[in-house]
Order: sequence, then structure tokens, then C-alpha cells
Amino acid sequence: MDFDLTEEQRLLQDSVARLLGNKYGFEQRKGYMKSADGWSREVWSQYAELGLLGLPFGEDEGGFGGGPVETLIVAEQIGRYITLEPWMSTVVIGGGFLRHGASQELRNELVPQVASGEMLLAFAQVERQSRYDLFDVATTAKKDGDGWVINGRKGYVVHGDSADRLIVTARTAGDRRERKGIGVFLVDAKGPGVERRGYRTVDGQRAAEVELSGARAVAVLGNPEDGLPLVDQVVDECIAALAGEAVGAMQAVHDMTIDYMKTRQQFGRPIGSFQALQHRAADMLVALEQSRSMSYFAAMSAAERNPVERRKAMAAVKVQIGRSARFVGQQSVQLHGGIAMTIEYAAGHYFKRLTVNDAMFGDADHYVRDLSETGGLVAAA
Amino acid sequence: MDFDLTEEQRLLQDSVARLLGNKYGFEQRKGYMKSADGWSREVWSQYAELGLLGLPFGEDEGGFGGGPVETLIVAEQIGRYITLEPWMSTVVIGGGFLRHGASQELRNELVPQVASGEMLLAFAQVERQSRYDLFDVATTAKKDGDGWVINGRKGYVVHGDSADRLIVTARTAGDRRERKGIGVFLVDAKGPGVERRGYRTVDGQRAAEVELSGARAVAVLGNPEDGLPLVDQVVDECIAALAGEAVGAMQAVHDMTIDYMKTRQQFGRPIGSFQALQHRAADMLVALEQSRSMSYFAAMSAAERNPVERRKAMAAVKVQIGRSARFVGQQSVQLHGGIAMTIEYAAGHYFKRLTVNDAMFGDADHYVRDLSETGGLVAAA
Amino acid sequence: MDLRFTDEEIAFRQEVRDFIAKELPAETRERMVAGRSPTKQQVVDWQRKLNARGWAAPEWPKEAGGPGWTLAQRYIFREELQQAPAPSPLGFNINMCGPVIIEFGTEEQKRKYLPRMLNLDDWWCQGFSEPGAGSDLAGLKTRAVREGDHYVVNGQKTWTTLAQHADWIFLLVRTDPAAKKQEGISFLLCDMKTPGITVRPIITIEGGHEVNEVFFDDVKIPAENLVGEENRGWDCAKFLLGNERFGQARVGASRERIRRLKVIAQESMDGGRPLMEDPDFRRKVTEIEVELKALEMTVMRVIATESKRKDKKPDPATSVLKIKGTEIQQMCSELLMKAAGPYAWADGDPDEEDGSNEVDVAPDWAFGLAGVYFNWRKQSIYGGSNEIQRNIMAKAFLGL
Amino acid sequence: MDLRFTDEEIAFRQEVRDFIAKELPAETRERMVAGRSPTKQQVVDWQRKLNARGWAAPEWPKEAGGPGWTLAQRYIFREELQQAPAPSPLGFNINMCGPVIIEFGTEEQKRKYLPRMLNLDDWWCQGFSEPGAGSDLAGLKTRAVREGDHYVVNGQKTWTTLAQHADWIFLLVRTDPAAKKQEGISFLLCDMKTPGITVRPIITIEGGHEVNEVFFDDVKIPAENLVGEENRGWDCAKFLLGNERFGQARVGASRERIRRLKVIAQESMDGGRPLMEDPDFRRKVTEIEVELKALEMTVMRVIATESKRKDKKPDPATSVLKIKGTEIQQMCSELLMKAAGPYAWADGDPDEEDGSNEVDVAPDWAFGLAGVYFNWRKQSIYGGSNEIQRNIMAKAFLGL
Repeated sequence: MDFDLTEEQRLLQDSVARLLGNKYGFEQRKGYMKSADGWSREVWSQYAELGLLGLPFGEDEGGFGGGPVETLIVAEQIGRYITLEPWMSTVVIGGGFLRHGASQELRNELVPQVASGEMLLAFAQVERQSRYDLFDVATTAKKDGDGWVINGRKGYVVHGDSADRLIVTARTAGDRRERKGIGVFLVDAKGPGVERRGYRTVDGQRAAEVELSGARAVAVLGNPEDGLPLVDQVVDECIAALAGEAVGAMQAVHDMTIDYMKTRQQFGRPIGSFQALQHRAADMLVALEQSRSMSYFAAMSAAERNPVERRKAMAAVKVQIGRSARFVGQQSVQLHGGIAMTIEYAAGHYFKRLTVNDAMFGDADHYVRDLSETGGLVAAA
Repeated sequence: MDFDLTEEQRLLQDSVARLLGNKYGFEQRKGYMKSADGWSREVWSQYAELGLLGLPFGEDEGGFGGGPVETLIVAEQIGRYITLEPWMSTVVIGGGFLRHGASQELRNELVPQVASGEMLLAFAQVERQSRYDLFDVATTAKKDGDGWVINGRKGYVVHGDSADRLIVTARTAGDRRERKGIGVFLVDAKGPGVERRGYRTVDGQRAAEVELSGARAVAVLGNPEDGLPLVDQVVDECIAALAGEAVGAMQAVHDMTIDYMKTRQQFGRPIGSFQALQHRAADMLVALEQSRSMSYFAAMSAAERNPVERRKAMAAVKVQIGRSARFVGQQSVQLHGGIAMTIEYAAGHYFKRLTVNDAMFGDADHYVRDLSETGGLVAAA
Repeated sequence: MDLRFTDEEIAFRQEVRDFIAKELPAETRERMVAGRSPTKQQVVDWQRKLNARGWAAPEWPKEAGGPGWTLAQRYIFREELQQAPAPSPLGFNINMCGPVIIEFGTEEQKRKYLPRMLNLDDWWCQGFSEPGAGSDLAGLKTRAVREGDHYVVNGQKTWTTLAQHADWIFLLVRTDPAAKKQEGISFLLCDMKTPGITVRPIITIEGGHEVNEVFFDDVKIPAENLVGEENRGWDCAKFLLGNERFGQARVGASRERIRRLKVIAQESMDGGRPLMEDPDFRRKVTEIEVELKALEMTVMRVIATESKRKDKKPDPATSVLKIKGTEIQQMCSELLMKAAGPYAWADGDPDEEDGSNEVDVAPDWAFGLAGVYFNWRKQSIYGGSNEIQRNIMAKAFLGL
Repeated sequence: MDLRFTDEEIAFRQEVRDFIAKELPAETRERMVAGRSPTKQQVVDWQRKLNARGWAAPEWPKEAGGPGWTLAQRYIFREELQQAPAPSPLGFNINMCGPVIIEFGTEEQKRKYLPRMLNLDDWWCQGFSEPGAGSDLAGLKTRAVREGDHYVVNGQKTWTTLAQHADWIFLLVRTDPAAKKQEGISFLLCDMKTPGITVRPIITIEGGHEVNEVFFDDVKIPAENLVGEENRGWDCAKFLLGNERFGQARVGASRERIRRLKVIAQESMDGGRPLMEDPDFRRKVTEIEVELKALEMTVMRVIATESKRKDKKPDPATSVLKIKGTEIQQMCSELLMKAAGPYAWADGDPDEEDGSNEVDVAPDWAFGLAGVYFNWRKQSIYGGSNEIQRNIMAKAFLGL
């Protein structure tokens, strides 16, 4: 049992922190948000240089050879600076599908492009009726010659507007809510039959509403008749990364709040000298530390072989992180008072990111139900 | 809309407060608890003199002619002094069954005895499997000549050990959890076929485990084939009274806590000067005031004719009162610190009574489920 | 003790309800149902309809142009507006500045301002808060120096709600810097077109423009615009703030939100069934319904007590109403966002007049709900933060 | 970063588990499963079995009679005891007084006391708290005056846990009343049979006898029973209190309670099905399971950090462990009571040796559970109340 980083991991952490420290001041971030993409191509190319875009791929295929701990390290920095680039979509989710679902040929083609920053990926999964159920898929994929033709509508496709390829879940067989019969397809985002309407989300990131009308898949990821286990695995890896992001964001906004409490004067003294607010800050710290612990558990469990155990672990992670993020986010705003309600102040942006982070792939309430229906973490005896 | 008491109501309140102020000091209460009955026959006879035992009965039959507001007034004082006498069992529940379920003949016989304090009643309803479902009844009543013969086992019969008559729910037809086929029977507590094992409950009151083996009913209350609506109505009236009791107890323990906070010194100053504890006390006050409001709603709703609306209202009352009682009870102990953990200090006794009060006829969790399953208080639109 | 409304009150409620049903424009209602604020024009139009009916200022005395209602009637009226939902009479005019002029103003001031307030010919805004003052309102620094028959004002106000719509501003200024904190403050009325006033928007976290900074740079305000005595403006401020007896509970508004929530949670699917059938979600909704019912009873208690009170001191229960009222409203906004799921997250200013779901990135019922949730976090901060309310309860009521 | 236990550690866990399975008397286990404290004799017997195996004092160094374990082993060992459940090594001996003697005691004191502590030949108790001192421990008033080769002690201690079983007491006394609060305090060892000592039970709200008042009336304690220097007893106290690094988390104990809770909630019917199938109840249980998993990871982080720390300062994470650990334990006790329903309410001292459900007024699995709930409210009060923990975090760690 050892929570220390290896020398290599420490270097990774330092280099990401240094890059974002230079490139992700609040004003810089605002500039990226206002740009056409909604994020920075320059930062993206520096990600590529640092190896962050090849992070999860083997060194033999041009990657960094990182595992869940390395992902956690990067994700935490991303949360600390609430960055806007499509790293989670392209590298964690997209990379996950390539690693676990792509043919060798496809990997050979795409991994170098992803690692170099040329290829952006986005996950088109949510549908209007699906809410957080990964298996609730109405979009269809029909065999047509050697290929597949896809029809349907996907919503909240994170970074779907700038993506080069979309990773689309579509039903090849069965009823809408059947667990079998789901396939995962790679679709050219600019190809025929794909219409995208990009928009900004409340946390300042980008997403798209995507209509697929006879779009042809350029590749199949995994088993087109039974792709749900693949989706589950990739989403679980993403949940572990999201946990890191949330911890980074909570730490940053908590630090910001403590600093503010030390300087902001009310009734002739710093507000941090009021005991009721001190206790609130202490409770936020408890929530943060419990979440940090849980982010380690998430990294540990991302590699768990038994999918039932892995899903349970990630459900627990979502519950802890989501509850903590809600509390820390809301209270950071409350302790700041009015100033945190303005768009010109960073705290509110952390609060918004933490709110969306909680709900990505299902919020704490969703997972507490899931976990309780599957017997929880402790067996009766 | 008028929340002031009438002159007569104020007199009632004053006289009960005066009696209990004299007779229910903490040491006196301890004495009653240690006595054979576990409560005071002397106080009981003074209840009779003040008319409290005839409270809900018409003046024409020797009662006080009181309604839900009068019951609320008395219940609040009972909570304030956490008294031990069987007033709730005999007058609110027993009286309720007599008023709504007894034949004129039976009323003529029993009301004067109840009002004078000679006749004690107890409600034998809970069974080992029933938890809080009033309709879950395994005890059976079988017709035998003109009468009914009862077999079964009842638990947590409050004041069942000192009662003269037991009011027993028993199944005359149908399956264990059917809503139809439940009868309510009056049984001589000392008669053949009745075995009682009295015990003290955690809140210092008395209860009994009762075995009924061929016990003969001395009377039937209401319709023996469909007695559940009668049971519901009486229990709802009791819930309104329990709300008053809880408000009285919360007020008393909150007052006690505030007093303690003003005098108890720690780190060279009264603990009431610590802002974190002040805010806790303020939150307790919010909980108390919301509960007081709800106790008025309970009194208003006790007379509601539509049983569905009445049940919903009482469910809401249980939820608000139960949640508040838990918070106020736990925090009173916490703010006192160690001293409230001792049996020689009153605060812990209020905490225990509030805990049991919450769970009588179902706790807040039970009723929030009930209410949410029946559509809540606000219609969708 | 009689806890029911009288027959007259019940008839009055029906009268209000009928009026709203007949007069409230459908567009206004729909916009508000969607969780967005009514537009300026919608507020003005509605205020004028109310004024035509004599209902523009529920709390004002008859002689000032009010309807002469009992507290119960005022409560019923406001509750019906909230749950319609319809715009409330403009608070700056009707509940803030108006009552101060009625209580402290000259006859001349009453004649000049009150009728235009009632008819919303003038939109007022409030110049109290300043940067740095926060919960410590009396720490204000904006200076007013008397020069001949004018005050010359320099300084800055902040969190000035809807100043961009305003024709007039009422403001607190420091007229005697040597005096103790609460003394040396005066209450002035100022035309927003006076030279030297600059309004700068503050955009709130969800992207809305609701509040502003207002800068005063050698702004000349006629001395006749002083309300009450010079250096006694804190009396006006206390009166104004204490006037808020049960308005912050907003029971009707929350009831309307819960209704809406139930509709949305019926539309929104979760685990293959309507979200409203999920036991955990349903439980949460029920818990707010219960809190709201208790709050409603608390409001009625306050009203019943108020009608008999002689003094004008704030009731400690006001803090209960503020704390619970805002907690319930915030919880409603959170559950609405949750009900909408990922489709709540499309960015867009919910108060933009044009709406912004035109590219159809979310179902209309879901659009913008996260924004409302973010925006409503302000409720536990403004109007005396909920922490300040707890201080008040502990000190003023519990004597700690 | 490697977050798993090593193979050696996993083997060690199995060894402990096997030992417990073989040696723990069924009666002891059953009593503890029912939520009751083990009897004095059960504790003594078990401690002696552990001692025979060399496991009586997991944290002691080898030379003092400890097993020389790593922090991870100690954690595993304690967790296995808790979740068996089996009695832990007696805290007063092994985690409180023993370490103080090891750190500050003379060779003579070590020889005299440590072996008897390990074997529970002497049962120790703690004389720290005093009436009126509460969270402000250093405010203690019990006086010790040096007279020749004795100290003469007068005063009163309170909340003395299991003093009724104790052969010896270690206590803090004031030896220099003129010195500042934390100075002038000394740490003494005292035979409970010394004339002038009176033990008076304090009965706690559920009816149990667990704590006591201990009165000292001209009690003569040999000067050789002073530990460390005179007037430097606060060093010993701080060391003792700071020694508590992760013990208050009690992860294993809570895991055992959750297991038990699941069994009971499976027995207990609710709405015609096992309570464990009620979505709301199940959710509550799941929420503690999640908190407990996070806490377990936090404990492991503390252990991993501790192994590398050089200083002996308390880790701020200790407060997290105290707050969350006690909240979880209290929540377990509350859910157990809830699960039992009305049958939890039969009164009876859960620690009575004879048990008290003999008249069969409740199912055995339900009996006494309300009492445990009431009793466990103490957990957020003692050991530095959870409010004090928040003060510590705000000041020592956040710098507020």
C-alpha cells in the first residue's frame, strides 16, 4: 500500500501543472471560451507534446503507456483549472474505445492521429428518452453490404461540434431497453447523413445535438451485437477520470474560498474568523478528503476484471464524489456571497463544472439506486 | 383565521400547566416511574377532576366537550412535562373508539367510568410482523354464539399492563394483509384467555406483550367486518395529539438547551457565545416553529371528513414532526455534551420520548413513502 | 383558535383567481412557467392592469392608492399571483420605495411619486449595497455633500437589480462621515437620467443580466429629493427592510414550481418509467411539499400575529420564513434541473427575450433549467444571508 | 502509487482471521453481535488469549512486548477483530497508559506495569475529565500536593469508563496551581484500592453503567508513581491523545454493524416485504456503505502517510476520521433501531450480564437496539467533540 507517486508520475503531474499554470489563467480561459472552437488549439498541441493525448496507449504504438493512476493525475489538474479541451472525450473515452474495441488495423491508423492531436473524438450516446441508462438506445444500425447504416438522434454529445469522428451507440437488434443488441460505431462527423448543431453548455464546455440520417459507419468497435460490456468498461474508466477532475476542482474552489475568507472583511473582521463559517469550511474539507480517497479507489477499481464489481465500485465513486461536489460547490458560492454569483469570478465556474461533473453518465442519486438494487458494497452476514 | 385561544381554552391550558408544574418536577417524575404502575394514580385523579379524562366526550354524557384544539392544548403540556399517565391510550385512543365506534349503550356504560378515571384502556394493535401497517393483522376473531373469541399475540401495547380493557384489532375474515375483514373488539384485560407481560419502554413509559388465547370480547367497536376505517380515524386523531406532545417536548428541551448554553462555561466563556452553536440553536428553533405550525395543521385536519385527505394530512404531519423531533432531540443532547448522556439529567429523557413519539404508528420515513405513493400534497399542473 | 379562511376570504380568492384567468396574457404566463423572468413590457402591462383594478399595491393604505385589504387578503392575493404564475407588483415601487415615501415623505413627494409608481410610469431601483459592504449594509461609503439646494453624490452602488430598466433610483448615501456608522446616512431619490450616473451590467453565473453596478460621479440631486431628515436615512432603511414580513416565504411561487416539477418529472423518463415514479425522486418532492405546507402555516401564524401587533419591530419568525422559503425554492430549482437531466445543461440566458433553444438542442421543457438553479443560489445570499438570519435568531430571539 | 495490500499482508489477514475463528468463544461473539458490550470476564479471557499469541498490544514496540507490526498489519488486525466481532485489546492498558509509560516511564515503571497490562492482570482506567471541564480538558482542578515521598490528591474525576472494573487509574492532577493552564499538570498512576477513593456509577440515558465519577479524598500516591516530570504531565496527555491516529474510524466495527443491519432488515417486514427491499431504507444503508468505503480509503492514506512521517504531530486527517467514523457508527445504530421498529423500544440495559428479554417482549434480534442508539450519541461528544474537531481543522489546517 503506497500512495506516493513514482518519479515518472511526479514528472507528469508537474508538467501538466506547469502548462496549465501558464496557459489557464481565468482571463485566458475566458478567451478560449469565446473562440470559435470554445477551447484552445494551442493548449491542445501542447497536450500532444507532453504526451497527454497518447496517455493510455502502449509505448509500442506511440503512446505514453499510462494507466488509471496517470489518468487520475492528469484529470485532477484538468479539474483544478477547469479546462475546456476535448481531452476526456478524445483520450479517455475515445482512447478507451480504441484500446478495448478497435481492430489492430484501426488502432494502427487512429492511435497516432489521436496522440498527435489531429484526430478529435466524441461519444454520441445520450438520447432524449435514455437519461442515464447506457442500454437505452433507440438509434438504429442496419447492415448494408459490408457496412452499417445509422439512423437516429443523439443529444449532449460533449465536444461533438469539433470532433472528427463520432463514436455512436446504435441498436443492431432487440427492443429499445434491451441490454443485448447494441453496437458501437465510428462515424465520420463531417460525412454525409450527419447533421450537428453545436452549443455551449452551462459549464462553458461545448456539445452538439446530432442527427444521423443514413450515416455510414467507417468502423465497428467491438461486437456489434453485444457492445454494451465495452461501453460499460469505457464509461467506468471515464467515471474514474471524472472523479479526479472533481477532486481537482473541489480542491481549487475550496482553496479559493479559504483565501477569500481570510481577506474578506465584514463587521470589522475577516469572515474566516466567524466560527459558523469555519465549521462549514471544515465540513467542506471533510467532503473533499473523502472524495480524494474515493478517487484513489476509483483508480484502483478501473482495472478490476469482474465487471459487476467494477460497476459497483464506480457507482460508489459517483455517489461519494457527487454528494461532495454538490456540497463543496454550493457552499463555496454561499461563503463567498454575492461575488461568486458573477460570471467574472472563478468560484461560480467551478460550481457549475462540479454540477455537470456529478451528472455526467448519471448523478449520485442514480448510482445510489443502482448500487442499492445490486446489494451494496457489504454482504449481509 | 385566528390562532389565539378562546378564554375557555386558555383556562384549560393554564390549569393543566399549573397541575403539571406542581406535580411533574424531574424528581417527582422519577418517583412515578419507579412505582408499581410506572405512573401516578394521584395525578390521574387530578386529571379527572380537571376534566381531562372526559375531554373529547360531549357535555351531555359527562364530558368536557373538547375538540382537536383542546386535545392539542393538553397534549402539548403532556409533552412539555413528558408525563407517564395513560392519557393518550385511554382518552385519545380509547375515547376515540368509544366516540366513533361504540353503541350508545356501551358509551353510557363506559364514558362516565373513563371520565372519572376508573376505567383505563389500551390499544392492542401491533404484531410482530405488522410493523406500522394498521391493516396487517394476524390475530383472529371467530364468531361464537353472540360473541367473538380472539386468538393471537399483540406487542408494544402501550399501558397494556395497567389497562382494564384492551381494544384489540383482530381479523374476522380475509388474509393477513387485506384491508377488509378487520374488527375492533373490547376485551377484559383481566379476563380469561388474556396473558400480559408488562415492561418498561425506553422512554420510561409502560407497555405490555399480550397473548390472547380464546379470550372473549366484551363488546364490538364499529363494524366487525370492516373496522379499518374506524382504526384509521382514531389513529389519525392520535397522530394529531402526538404532534402536540412532540411540540411541547421540543419546546421544553430547546428551552433547556438555550438555558444551558447561557450558563455553561468552556474556554472562559458561555458556550452560547460560540457562533457555530448559536446557528445550531437557530436551526433547532426553525425546526420547532415549523413543527408548531404543523401541529395546528394536524388539529385542523383531524376533523377532515374525507379520509383520503385526512390520511395525507396526517402523513405530512408525521413527516414534519418526526424530522424536527429527531434533529431537535439529537442536537439538544449534542449541545449539552456529556451531561445529557446521564439518566439523571432531563434532556436525555426528552430525546428518548421524542424518538419514540416519531415512531408511534409509523415514523417519518414510513409516512413520507405513504404520502409520496399517494401523490403528495400538491397536484401536478 | 380557528385555522380556516373565512367565507369572505374564500370568495376573495376566487375573485382574484378569476381576474388573473381573464386578464393575464398567456405569453406572460408561459414564459414564467418555463422558469424565466417576465420581460419588462410584460411586467409593465400587468402592473397597469392591476392598477386599473385598484390592486397595484396590496399593502398600501387606501389614502395612498392601496385597496385597503386585510393581511389575509394580501396574502391570498400574492399567493394567487405567484401560483398562477403572474408577475407580482413591482417590488421596488410597491414594497420598497413606496412605503418609505408613505411613511417618511412629504405631501409633495407623495403626490409626485406615488401615482406614477402605482402605474409603473416610473420603474424604480434600489441603491443600497456597495462593493465591500456585503452583509454589513451600514458600512456604506457613497458620499453626498450638500451644495446649495443640491446634494452632490459620488460613489458606487452594486447588485442593483434591473437598474437597466429603471427611471429612478432610491439610495442611501453618507451625509455625515464623522458620525457613527448607522448615523450620518440619508435617503435620497434620484432620476436615473441625471448626468454623472453610469450603469454597468453584472452578468450572473448562468449568463443573465439582472443586476448592475451603478456609478455616481458628481451627480447633482435636488435637496427636495431627500426623504425624511438628513442623517436619519437609516430609519428609512430599517423601516424598508423590516417591512418585509412574509414576502420572502413565497409559498405560492414554490407551489407553482412543485406543480411544474411534477409535470416535468412525468415527462422525463428514468429507468424505463416516468421519473416521478422513482421512489427516491418522489420522496424528495414529497419532502419539500411537507416543508412547504408547514411554511404556509407559519406564514399564516405570522399574519394572524401581525394583525394584532402594535409595534413595527420585525417578527423573529421572519427569519424562519426567509431561511425555509429560500431553501425550498432552491431545492425546487435543483429538482427541476435534475428532472431535466443532461438536457438542462444547454447554456442560454433564461431571461433573454428571444429565448435560445431555437436550434432545438433540448426539449423545450428542459431548456435552461440548470441556469435557473445556478441563479437561485443567490436566494440564500441576498436579503440578509441565511447566516445573518441565524445570527438574528440567536441574538434577538434566543438571547445568546 | 499502489493501492493494494501486499501478498504478505493478505496472508497476515488470513492468519488473524483463522486465529479468531479458532479462539474466540461463541458466547462472546454472539453477545457482541447483539450490540452489547462483552462482559469483564470475556474481555479478560480474550486479552489473555491474545497475549499468549504475542498479539496483546498491536502498536507496542517489540522490546515492550508488542509484536513489531507495520502500520498496515496493525490496521488489518484491528479491523479483523472489529468485524468478527471480537473484543479489542483493552484500550486503557494498551493504547492509553501503556504507550505513555513506554514513552515517558522509568525502567522500573516499565518492568512493573507493562507485563501486567498486556495480560490484563491489572485493568486500568482513565482519570482525565472533570466536572465542569468538558471539552476544555486543561481546565482540570484535581489537586496533588507533594508531602514527603507521597502526593496527596483531592478532587473529582468524571466520565471514568469502566472504573468499576479497574485495578489502577492513571490520572492528570494539578501540581502547580500558580502556573498557566497547561503547565503545572502531572501524570500519576494510582492503585484503585488506595484509601480515599470512591467510585460512584453514572447511569447513562439508556440505563447502562459504563461510566463513573471517581472521588479522591486525601488519597496518598507514592511519588514513584509519577510518570515523566512533575508539572510536565500535559506532555503525556498530549502524547496520549495524539496517539489516537486512526482508531476512531472503526471501519471494521461499522462494517460488522452494516452486515448485522442487513440481516435484521431482511428479517423485519415492512409493507409486506423485507424492510431491506424498501427503496428508501436500502438507499440509506447504501449511503453509509459508500461513506464507509471512502473512510476506509482515508484510513489507508493516513497509515501510508504515517509510516513516512518523522514528527509526532497529529495528522489533520485524524479529525476527518473522528467526524466521519462517529457519524457512520451513529447512523448504523439509528438504522438498526429503525429496522427493529416498535420492538426496539423495550427498556433494558443492553450491557446487563443476564440480558433482559427473558420475558420475551420482543424478538431477540430487536431487543435493546434503541438503547444502543441512545448510548451511541456519546460518540460525537467524547474523544474531542465533533465541534472541537471542526475547530481544530479550521484553525490548525485551514489557518482560519
